[in-house]
Amino acid sequence: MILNEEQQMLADLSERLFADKASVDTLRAIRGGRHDADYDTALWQAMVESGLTGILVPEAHGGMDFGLVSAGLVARETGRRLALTPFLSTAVLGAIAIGRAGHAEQQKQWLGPIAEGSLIVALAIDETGKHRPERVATQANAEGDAVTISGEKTLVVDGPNAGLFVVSAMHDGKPALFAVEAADSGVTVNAVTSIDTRSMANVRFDNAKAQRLDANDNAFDDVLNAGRAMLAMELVGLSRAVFERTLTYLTERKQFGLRIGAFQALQHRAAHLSVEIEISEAMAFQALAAFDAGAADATQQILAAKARAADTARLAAAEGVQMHGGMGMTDEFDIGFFMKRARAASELLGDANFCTERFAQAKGY
Amino acid sequence: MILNEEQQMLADLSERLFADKASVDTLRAIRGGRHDADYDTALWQAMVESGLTGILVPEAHGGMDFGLVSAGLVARETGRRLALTPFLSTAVLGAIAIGRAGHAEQQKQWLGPIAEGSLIVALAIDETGKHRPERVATQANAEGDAVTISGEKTLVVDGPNAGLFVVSAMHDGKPALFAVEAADSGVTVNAVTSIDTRSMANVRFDNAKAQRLDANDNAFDDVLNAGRAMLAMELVGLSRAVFERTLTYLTERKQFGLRIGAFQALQHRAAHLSVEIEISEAMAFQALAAFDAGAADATQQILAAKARAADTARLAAAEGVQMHGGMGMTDEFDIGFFMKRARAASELLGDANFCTERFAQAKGY
Amino acid sequence: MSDLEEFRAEVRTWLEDNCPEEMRQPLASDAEHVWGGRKWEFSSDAQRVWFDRMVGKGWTAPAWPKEYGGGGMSADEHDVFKSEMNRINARSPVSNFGFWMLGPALLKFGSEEQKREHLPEIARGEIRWCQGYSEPNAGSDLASLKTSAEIDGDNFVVNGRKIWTSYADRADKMFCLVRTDPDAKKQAGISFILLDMDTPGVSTRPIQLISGESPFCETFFDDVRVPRANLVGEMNQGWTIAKYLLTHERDNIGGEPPGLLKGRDLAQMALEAVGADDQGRLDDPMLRADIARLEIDAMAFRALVEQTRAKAEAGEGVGARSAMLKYYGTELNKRRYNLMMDAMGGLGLEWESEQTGGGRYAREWLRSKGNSIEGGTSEIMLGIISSAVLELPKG
Amino acid sequence: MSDLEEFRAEVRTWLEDNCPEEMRQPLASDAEHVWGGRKWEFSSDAQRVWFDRMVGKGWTAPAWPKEYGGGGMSADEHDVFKSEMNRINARSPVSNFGFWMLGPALLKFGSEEQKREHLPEIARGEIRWCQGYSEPNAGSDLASLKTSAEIDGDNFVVNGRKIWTSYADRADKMFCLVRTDPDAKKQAGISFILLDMDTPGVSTRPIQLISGESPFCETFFDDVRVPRANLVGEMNQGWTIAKYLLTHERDNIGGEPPGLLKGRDLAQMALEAVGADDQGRLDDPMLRADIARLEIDAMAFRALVEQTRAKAEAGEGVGARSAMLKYYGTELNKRRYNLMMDAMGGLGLEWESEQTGGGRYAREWLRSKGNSIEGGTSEIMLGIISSAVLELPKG
Repeated sequence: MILNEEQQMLADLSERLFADKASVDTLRAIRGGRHDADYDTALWQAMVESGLTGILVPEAHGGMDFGLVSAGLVARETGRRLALTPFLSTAVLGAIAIGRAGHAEQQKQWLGPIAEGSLIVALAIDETGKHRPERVATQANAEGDAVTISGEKTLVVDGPNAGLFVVSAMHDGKPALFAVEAADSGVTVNAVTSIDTRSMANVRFDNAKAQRLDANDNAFDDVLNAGRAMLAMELVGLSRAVFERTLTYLTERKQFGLRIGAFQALQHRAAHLSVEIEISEAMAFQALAAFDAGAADATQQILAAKARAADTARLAAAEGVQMHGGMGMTDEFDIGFFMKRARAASELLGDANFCTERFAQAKGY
Repeated sequence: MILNEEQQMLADLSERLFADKASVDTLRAIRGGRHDADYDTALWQAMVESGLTGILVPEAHGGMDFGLVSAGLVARETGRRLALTPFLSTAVLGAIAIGRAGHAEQQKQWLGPIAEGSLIVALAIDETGKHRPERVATQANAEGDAVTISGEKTLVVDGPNAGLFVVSAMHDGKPALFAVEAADSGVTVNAVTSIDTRSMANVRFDNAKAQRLDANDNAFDDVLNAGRAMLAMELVGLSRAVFERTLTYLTERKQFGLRIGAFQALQHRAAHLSVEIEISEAMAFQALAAFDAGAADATQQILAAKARAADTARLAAAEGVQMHGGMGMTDEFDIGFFMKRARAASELLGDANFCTERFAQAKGY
Repeated sequence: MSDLEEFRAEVRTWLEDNCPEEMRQPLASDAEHVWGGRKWEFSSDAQRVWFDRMVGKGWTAPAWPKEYGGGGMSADEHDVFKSEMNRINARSPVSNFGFWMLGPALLKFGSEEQKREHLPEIARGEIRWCQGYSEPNAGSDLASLKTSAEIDGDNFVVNGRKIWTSYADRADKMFCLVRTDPDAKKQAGISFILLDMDTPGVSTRPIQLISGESPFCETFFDDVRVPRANLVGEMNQGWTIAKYLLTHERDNIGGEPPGLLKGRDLAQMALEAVGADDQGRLDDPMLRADIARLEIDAMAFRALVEQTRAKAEAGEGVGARSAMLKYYGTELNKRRYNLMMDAMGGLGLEWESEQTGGGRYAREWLRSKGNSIEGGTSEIMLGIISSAVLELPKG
Repeated sequence: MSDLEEFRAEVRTWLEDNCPEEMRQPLASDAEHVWGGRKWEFSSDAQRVWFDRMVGKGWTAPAWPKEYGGGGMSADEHDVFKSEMNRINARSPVSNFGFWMLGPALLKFGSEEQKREHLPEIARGEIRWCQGYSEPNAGSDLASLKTSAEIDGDNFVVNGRKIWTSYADRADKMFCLVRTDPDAKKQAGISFILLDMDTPGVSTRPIQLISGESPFCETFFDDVRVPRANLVGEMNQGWTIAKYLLTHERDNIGGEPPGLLKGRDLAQMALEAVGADDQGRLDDPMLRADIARLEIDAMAFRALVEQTRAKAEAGEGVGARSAMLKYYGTELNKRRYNLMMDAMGGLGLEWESEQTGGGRYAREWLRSKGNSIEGGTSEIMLGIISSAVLELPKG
């Protein structure tokens, strides 16, 4: 696919905005506790002002109502600039969950604040280290109209700042989605310091008051698909960025009297990597477009995109560190941040093995 | 492990014998039907005269009673020289099957002829394209003392020349080994032209008269292990040979004004391949020694050796063809023969996936 | 109805009426491909009927101008035409190097006379062309070719040897790179000429491949006299045309695999050959994973091919990026054939049996090994990407 | 009973009697390693007792001659000693670069005086050494180092900068490569000298790694005066010693992985973290396959290490083949840590939690990335194999 005019404008806007506002310095400040929050608040504010927080929110609720392709253009920049914002959790996962699974009243209550940037939403679905969305021990208990949920969730991205959790819990014998306000007394949030400084938490729900999000049977799949699609774009963006830095280093660094980019063994590896990146990006865009078009094989395409983007990013980061030699091992160089983020983004919502396994299942073998 | 004096002598003997007698010309003649048999009869005769056919036969039956390490030294030469002889089927699989599973009378009847080179034995165990030794449809039927077997076998190496078949058939609900004389009227042998010109057949047994080979409960595993171990050595030998030829080509062929072996990208690939070959060879020798020592983990080691040798040989052959460029694609160059043989030897008695799968099972995960 | 829709309707009706049922079946083997040329013999009536009808319409070369025997279609019409052909799986009525390679080169670099002489006879399938590029000691270093063409009056006198000429033994004419200035360095001093394979002094020898087939030949030139009028483009400027065609050739690589795997589902083949476990999964978890990874990579690669095509249609140059497609597409195809062999097991070891169609698994697998060599090796492609796309420093 | 068996019995009894129980447990982390030196502080009584007893026996450097403070063991005795230490999993009582690197170098290249001065204080764990090789602009191209040592009377005056000096901030002395002839080309003109880190003009700065730890430093030399007597070997011939030690260093790499994975079964860790399916197989077929392939490769690699060791003991030179072990062993270790991270999933993403021992999964994984860089990059190793083992032509 090629971007249409609207998408191209958004791509340019995002690139400028992130080039302008996002920086590894902020990441370092957040890591060192020298920032006013555990995410880049100034960047987030700029994104709110540009309307990017409402990118997937219907116009009726103050959003732009664009598609995943457009959101992916933003996600790509977050990966490229190592930006720390609640974009994935709120503008994508939150907007899709409430927008597709929420009833009119719920949409009215939460979509506006998402678009306005006054509400951060966090998805709480995993309970073990490996993403297995069907394995849910958290229980939903209904008493009359009131529902409460109890259970423990891990890998809750942006959990420390969330005003609202979208939680999976067993209901009538199968996992379903619920909304829980963070202010509820049954909610305990334990922040986790993560490898890539992404805001993360373990969250416990003790008879927390919940609302079902059941306006749409496929919404859970839609949420997972959208999340994986965004992570694929994030991984593509960071692959490109780490590769660009590596190319620059290859062009500048001298060893044995030559610029190291002149060594053919490195050239061939760089060339191979560049092809992998192009292919993963093309796959990711195609998968996002398939989601937007409601294509029958959108899930397969997104699984393929996430699996491939994860492998590509990990290769790009590994080659980046190795080709930077000792310098690549130092915290002073930024290259290690890409390796850490590639690891986290690969793991979240299903690693390459998970996605490949599901892909094979979906294909029927 | 390092070779002991006896083994080193045998290694030297084999190397000289094969260097002297084995040649790709003979392979080409056999392939073209311009030889007196579908295997290298002159080489086989020389092996008989050197006692190599009795390498695993007890001294009491006229053999040398050496171990698998010694037999592996011969197998390595067969791979290296692309030799076509019934060594694997007769001197290894036949000798182990009769030697370990046969009763005194059976040993007396067949081991001598194996050592003397007057009997060719073929193992008939597979029934589908993929090696699955537990999946046996062939049935053994006992009537009093007489046993007959019925079923169809494929991938029977040296089947066209065999005087005796060692056949797996279901007996009391599990696979067991039987001996069937090729002269029996219930035996039909259909020769198969194989990719690497290895003598091969599909064999049908219709109520063929059979004798049980049940002197030892573990004999079937021993036969499979010994066969896989030999194939590993064959694959190591051919990896070395194809790599030597490739190195020679890299050193001689010029492109862009340089010998192509001076191109760093090819150098690094060649260096990597050389390490793979060293490792696979060390693994194979260690596995053979483990078998000889009756080590508890001999099966695991042999599975590892076969899996690794297969992957290494296929890499060596692929790199060989690619680095030879267009010349590597021509039948005139010998390089393609190594690729074909690597494919066949990898497949027989379990490919790398099969061996790796069994390895994981044996390790308990 | 727009003009294009009207055009589509016309094409559809005509194809429905005129494409024989037999010509809507996939090729069972390379042998069923219609190459055309002086010596061509059709293997069936359907082949001949389809050929005659398409030649009659000028649709063997749909996008060439009508005055040169083509169909005169616009780019949009050509797309419509291709999609309609695909819709009914219509086979190509005739095709050879004249269509893919020489035609585009002549349209771009040929003189008016050359166009009028050669294009119509290509379009009519009367002449089968082959390509004389590689030489035994040039290989990937094409520019170091040595076959010489010296001027003698109105003729070139050609001496030397070409290799890897596809089906030179069955072709009528050859387009050929020759050295016309022995003193010039490398690329300079090379010219692009046309010659008839029946000219005295031309001889060919088929090369047998490891797959057993002989699609390529060596071609020998011994004082072969070629009219100077057969020079295409400028004297000593043949490298420009060669480069144009190399890129063009690469564009044609990297699509669907040919042969046995064309349009067939590898996973399905594997399920049939290997069997399924009790959950319906391919009963070899590692092969299953390898196939899934291959399918993901193939789907992703197609996404890049599509994107590249779309960009090209939107006017963005593809340039050296075609090397990316050539590199990855051919490596992918080799992986695909390796997995097919893994799945087929023993059947893959049979070289001549009936149940394998004469050892097709093995032969096509072996043939696929050449994909990353012909048309520029993978190493050459990586070098092009490295210098022309990534702009890494020279060694 | 043979002499060797008698020796074994003696060693066994002594170790049983003298090695504290706590010193028979695997190191929980790098922090428990006893480096020794002037500033060393023992973290437990058991550490100090074990150290004192072993120093008393001279068994901190078992194979060094007794006159230099070692244990005076023959090669066979040393093997017996090592196997007895391993039998009870006894920790090393003290170890640093003085033992691994400088000791062997002095024994081979040092003067009698140097041996008598330095070896005993190393053996007694009194001096902790570090290695000053790499420089910021040299990297893999070690021979292009620039730190200069000019002669001024009885002293060298050293100026320049070293990087990647392990624990330079905690070491007492450094052995160091310096350029003593600025006009000589590359390797020629380099000398090997010893210096005290307390000498005026020496300063260090720790380098923080991506794993968060700082095991390496930069070291700066500003007019540092070093006695000429501290030159080891000949002037301008330091490269010979450096090369000897580089090979030596490589030999020490490629064994068991350190840290979390030391002696632990990756498959078992994965089973615990990921779970098993109803047939008891690891419930991620692709991870399972990857682990099995890793285990096969690791077993095979150990077979090569064993074979190489056996050949070396039998007197066959190892030479450039040590580059093969360095290359493969470090790449294997990186694969191993990648798979550990795949298995641990979310736990691998935690950087500071208690349940991960302060993010050990992530930190050790990141640290493993340096394995294929330090001690000669994988690319350098492949180059050595290519030229010295395969003897491929130079570019």
